[in-house]
Amino acid sequence: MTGSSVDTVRFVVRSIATTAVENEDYFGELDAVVGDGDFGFSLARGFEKVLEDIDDYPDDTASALLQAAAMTISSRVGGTSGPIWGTGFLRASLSLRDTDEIDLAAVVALLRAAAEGIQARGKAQLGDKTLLDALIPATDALAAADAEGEADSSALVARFAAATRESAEATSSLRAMRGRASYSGERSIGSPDAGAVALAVIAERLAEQWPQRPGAENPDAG
Amino acid sequence: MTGSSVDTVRFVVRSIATTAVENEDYFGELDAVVGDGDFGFSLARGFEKVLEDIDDYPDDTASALLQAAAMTISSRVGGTSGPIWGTGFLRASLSLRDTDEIDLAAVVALLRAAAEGIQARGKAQLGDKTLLDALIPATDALAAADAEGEADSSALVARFAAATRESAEATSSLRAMRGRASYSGERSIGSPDAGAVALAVIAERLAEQWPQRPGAENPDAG
Amino acid sequence: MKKFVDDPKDFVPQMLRGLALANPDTLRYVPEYNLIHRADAPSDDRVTVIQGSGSGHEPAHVMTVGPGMLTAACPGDVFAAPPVEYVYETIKRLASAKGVLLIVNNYTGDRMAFEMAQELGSAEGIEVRTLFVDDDVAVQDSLYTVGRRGVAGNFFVMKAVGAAAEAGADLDELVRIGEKVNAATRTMGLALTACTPPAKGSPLFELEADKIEFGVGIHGEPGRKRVEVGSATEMVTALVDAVAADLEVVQGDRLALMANGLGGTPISELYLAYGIAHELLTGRGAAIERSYVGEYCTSLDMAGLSVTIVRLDDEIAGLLAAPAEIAVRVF
Amino acid sequence: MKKFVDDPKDFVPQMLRGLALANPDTLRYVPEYNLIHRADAPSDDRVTVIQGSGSGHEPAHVMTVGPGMLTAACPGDVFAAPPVEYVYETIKRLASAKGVLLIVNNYTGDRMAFEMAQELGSAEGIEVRTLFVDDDVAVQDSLYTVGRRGVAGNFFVMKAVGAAAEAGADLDELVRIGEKVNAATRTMGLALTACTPPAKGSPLFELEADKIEFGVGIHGEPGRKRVEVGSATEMVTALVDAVAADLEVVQGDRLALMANGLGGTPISELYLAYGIAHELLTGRGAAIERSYVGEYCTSLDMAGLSVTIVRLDDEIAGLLAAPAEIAVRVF
Ligand SMILES: Nc1ncnc2c1ncn2[C@@H]1O[C@H](COP(=O)(O)OP(=O)(O)O)[C@@H](O)[C@H]1O
Ligand SMILES: Nc1ncnc2c1ncn2[C@@H]1O[C@H](COP(=O)(O)OP(=O)(O)O)[C@@H](O)[C@H]1O
Ligand SMILES: [Mg+2]
Ligand SMILES: [Mg+2]
Ligand SMILES: [Mg+2]
Ligand SMILES: [Mg+2]
Repeated sequence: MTGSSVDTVRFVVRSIATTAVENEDYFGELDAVVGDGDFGFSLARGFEKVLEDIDDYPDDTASALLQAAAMTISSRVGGTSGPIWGTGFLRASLSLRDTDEIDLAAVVALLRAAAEGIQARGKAQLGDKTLLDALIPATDALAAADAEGEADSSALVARFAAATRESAEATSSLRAMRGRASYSGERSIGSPDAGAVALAVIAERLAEQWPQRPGAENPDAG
Repeated sequence: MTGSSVDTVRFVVRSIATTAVENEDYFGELDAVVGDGDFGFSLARGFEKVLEDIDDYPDDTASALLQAAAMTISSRVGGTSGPIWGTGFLRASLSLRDTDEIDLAAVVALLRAAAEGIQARGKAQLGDKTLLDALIPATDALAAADAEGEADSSALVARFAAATRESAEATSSLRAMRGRASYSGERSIGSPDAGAVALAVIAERLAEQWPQRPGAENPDAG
Repeated sequence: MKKFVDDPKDFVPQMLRGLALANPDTLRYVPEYNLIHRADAPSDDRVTVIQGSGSGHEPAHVMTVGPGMLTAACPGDVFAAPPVEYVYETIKRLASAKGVLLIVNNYTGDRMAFEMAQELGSAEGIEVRTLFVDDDVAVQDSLYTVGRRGVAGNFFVMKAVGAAAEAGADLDELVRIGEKVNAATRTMGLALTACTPPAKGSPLFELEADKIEFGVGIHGEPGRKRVEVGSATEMVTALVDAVAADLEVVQGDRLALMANGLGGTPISELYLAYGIAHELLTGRGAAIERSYVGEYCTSLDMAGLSVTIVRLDDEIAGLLAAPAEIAVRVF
Repeated sequence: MKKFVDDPKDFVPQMLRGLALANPDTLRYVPEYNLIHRADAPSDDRVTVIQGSGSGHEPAHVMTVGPGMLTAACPGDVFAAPPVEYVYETIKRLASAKGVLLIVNNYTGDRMAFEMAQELGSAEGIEVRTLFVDDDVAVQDSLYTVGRRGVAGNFFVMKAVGAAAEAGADLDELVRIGEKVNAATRTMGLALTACTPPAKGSPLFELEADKIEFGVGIHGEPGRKRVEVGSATEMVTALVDAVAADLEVVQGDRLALMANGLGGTPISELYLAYGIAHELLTGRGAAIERSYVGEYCTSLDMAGLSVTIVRLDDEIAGLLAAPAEIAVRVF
């Protein structure tokens, strides 16, 4: 594995963590609509610890770095989000175990592994109105772009972000079948899922920061 | 004692009781400004029982009738108002014990007896911002009218009511030294005493109803 | 108004009926006089200990009736001292050969009702004594005022006197103990919100979103001053400073410390506040020997807190540690 | 926000510190893992009984640790299940030779955290079993949902299991008892106001002055429907009807009845509501053998009420009557 893969993964993890910390209140408000409002707080407590420790994470491989992040999340994030996000990061780490160079196929595989882990952990199906309803369609979009031959990383990240946003918004019409929101029954229809929207915000922010990634030809031009 | 004296006293007690019951909320709001808001509720619970029972009160003398009212008040009214109003009615009853015909002098004596009883019971001085600050000046005004030779009962009742209102409003500038309101210290200045204003409302209503008193020459003309 | 209330006039009787239904073995209820008393009272082995006051302070005092605490409680309506007749009937029905002790919070209405009832009771040959509780340092005491009021510190007087009465102490002894505990007890409270009496149906006063009432009593009346809301540490420090100054807490003092909720403040916040108060006092070199966190004396649904400190000696500490069984503490 | 809060991130730790300071002889506090445990635990004579959940439900569960109740509680932040690591550390530190029983309210986050911790503990050779509590009839159970949630009825499971554990029962026996009590227990709640989590600083949802949320849980989330506020009798009747229907209460049933306050409702109103519920059930020919009135499982400062009914037999009644000593019940 090249050093640049590790740097890129660190950049991505840092971007996710920063977005989670900066959106603590917003994510909490999303969860307050039909949930219990703790989602932003829970995520922020874990990811602020990630930001604190990330420079000390092992960085011989991207997999090791992701595993360290998964451990921080598991030990610091409570609620449903702790096991869900911890499992997602852990499965992402495992999927990179034997990967030397992180290409688009590896990224798609990583995202699928994370989604499968989350499904195994939380027993949610597509359509149950969880963050899976943003993660899985967005991963599909990335795979489709790959099939179409898109190779520009900026374009790929942008397409991923757009697909996340679109499918996150589409969760509005779903009725929650998992998590606290499910107790509100019919009333959960009409507002998007907090976890799905959080993924959209994270993906959009990543797309925005993508020009600043390590090794980008011209960080300022993007 | 003539039957008409008893009838007049019954009329007055009924008027006081009706006013107290009808103003339950207003009297409570007055007490809520710097007190604890229970004054209207406490008075109303006693006087609604007075209205219920008054037709069964002994009516051989006005004194006996007032004593029965005092008993109802003592057994039903809580808070500071129970002992204060109960004592006032009881002393009024006692002052009429040996009175055959209730003339203006007897009324003034009755009011002074009530005020003295209240002072003995509650240890309040004039100026402590209690109902005494309306009762005592209004009684003085009645005595002054007597000295001036005023003999028309309607005019006397009106003067009593006006003096009660004036001195009740004047309690605004006093600082409460007794009762719950006293704990608010300086903050009790600026609003009138609840008990004093209640007396004003009662006296005004009595003046208004005076033409309907039993034995009035022309109840409708006043 | 969003409360569990039917007709506001029935608020107190319905509450008392619920209390009696929930405690059929231990409590008796006499609806005519708002009277709640121990099922095993009166007993000629024990002085009868009675507390009355307005309602709205629950668990005080109707829910603190039981072995080791009160023999009986006769409450008035919300924030209104009971009518004289209720107190008098309570005395008559529960008089013991060892006498009757009335515990009265120092308010005009309560004093008058209990004094009149005591006169009536004494006239019938019942030996009746009265203890006044006045622990509230928010009130500036002076010759020309009604003096300090009785607030949450009342709990300690009831508890100590109740323990001694249970052990068979006589009236003189109970008065001595009660006066001693009262003299060693100080309280200061603040309100975050006004309370809503059922009969009024709206808050007793308006309080801005960023303001608190400092120095409140327990009848929902405003306090001594309206100030900016602060952090937990700031607010608790202001309370502890006021109480400790008045009680003249010094290094080496043995103390009991109470964080009392006024009705609407959750117990999580009370424990948080307790921790701050505890550390402030141990920081001054005092030893906290007994801790009390929860609702002891409330103002209906008012959000707020009072801090009570009791200076202990062996006698008071022993009486506070004695067992007791009351409705709100039993499961 | 008008609350006793310093930095919202420290809300839970500060509350736990206060709890530990108030109970120095009986409780131990391990700040790293939000862990509160009996000072005398672990003991190889007793199965270790652990409950965790989000905070904000106090006295559940950190204040119900003590002889005859929980061995330990490891709460998460407000309304958030504890991180897996906290549960795992709690299991490791308090494991007894007789094993560990986890009591878990049936929520996704709690289930996952406790299941993962159980796997980790079992992998180290610690015998760990789990009891799920799901007493809330407000949730329509179905194959396709997460099932009913655990709310205030949880108290009865803790109490019965705690009594049996104290008496030396083994893990199998505790699981049998816990499942039996859970199956005999049903709850329904309503909220008069929304609660304010410290980190949010404002109410979790907007509720009009004349509306209530019917069928709420204990996490401040909205309920199943928003309806007009009613009289105490109307609101309590709706709760009792729902619970009694689901439990199929019939003439001659022996019952325990709980009126649980959600945090902001004063105990006066709880007793009033209790009385109404009691008479509704005895009116149906049931016998109320045990009564519970107060705050057992709350949603921070939410004003509201839940009604829990437990169908009793001699075994359950005996376990509920066994003595216990916990922070909020001791004075
Ligand atoms: N079973 C599940 N599987 C996957 N994701 C879930 C599941 N349940 C809830 N979520 C996601 O978690 C989010 C809520 O997270 P959080 O607030 O931490 O959970 P809670 O407060 O319900 O324990 C939801 O918006 C949803 O996206
Ligand atoms: N010591 C006193 N003597 C006479 N009147 C008093 C005294 N204290 C209070 N009052 C009167 O009683 C009124 C309040 O009555 P009430 O609300 O029943 O008393 P509280 O709630 O303070 O027990 C006051 O407005 C005042 O007029
Ligand atoms: Mg949530
Ligand atoms: Mg008043
Ligand atoms: Mg009053
Ligand atoms: Mg949660």
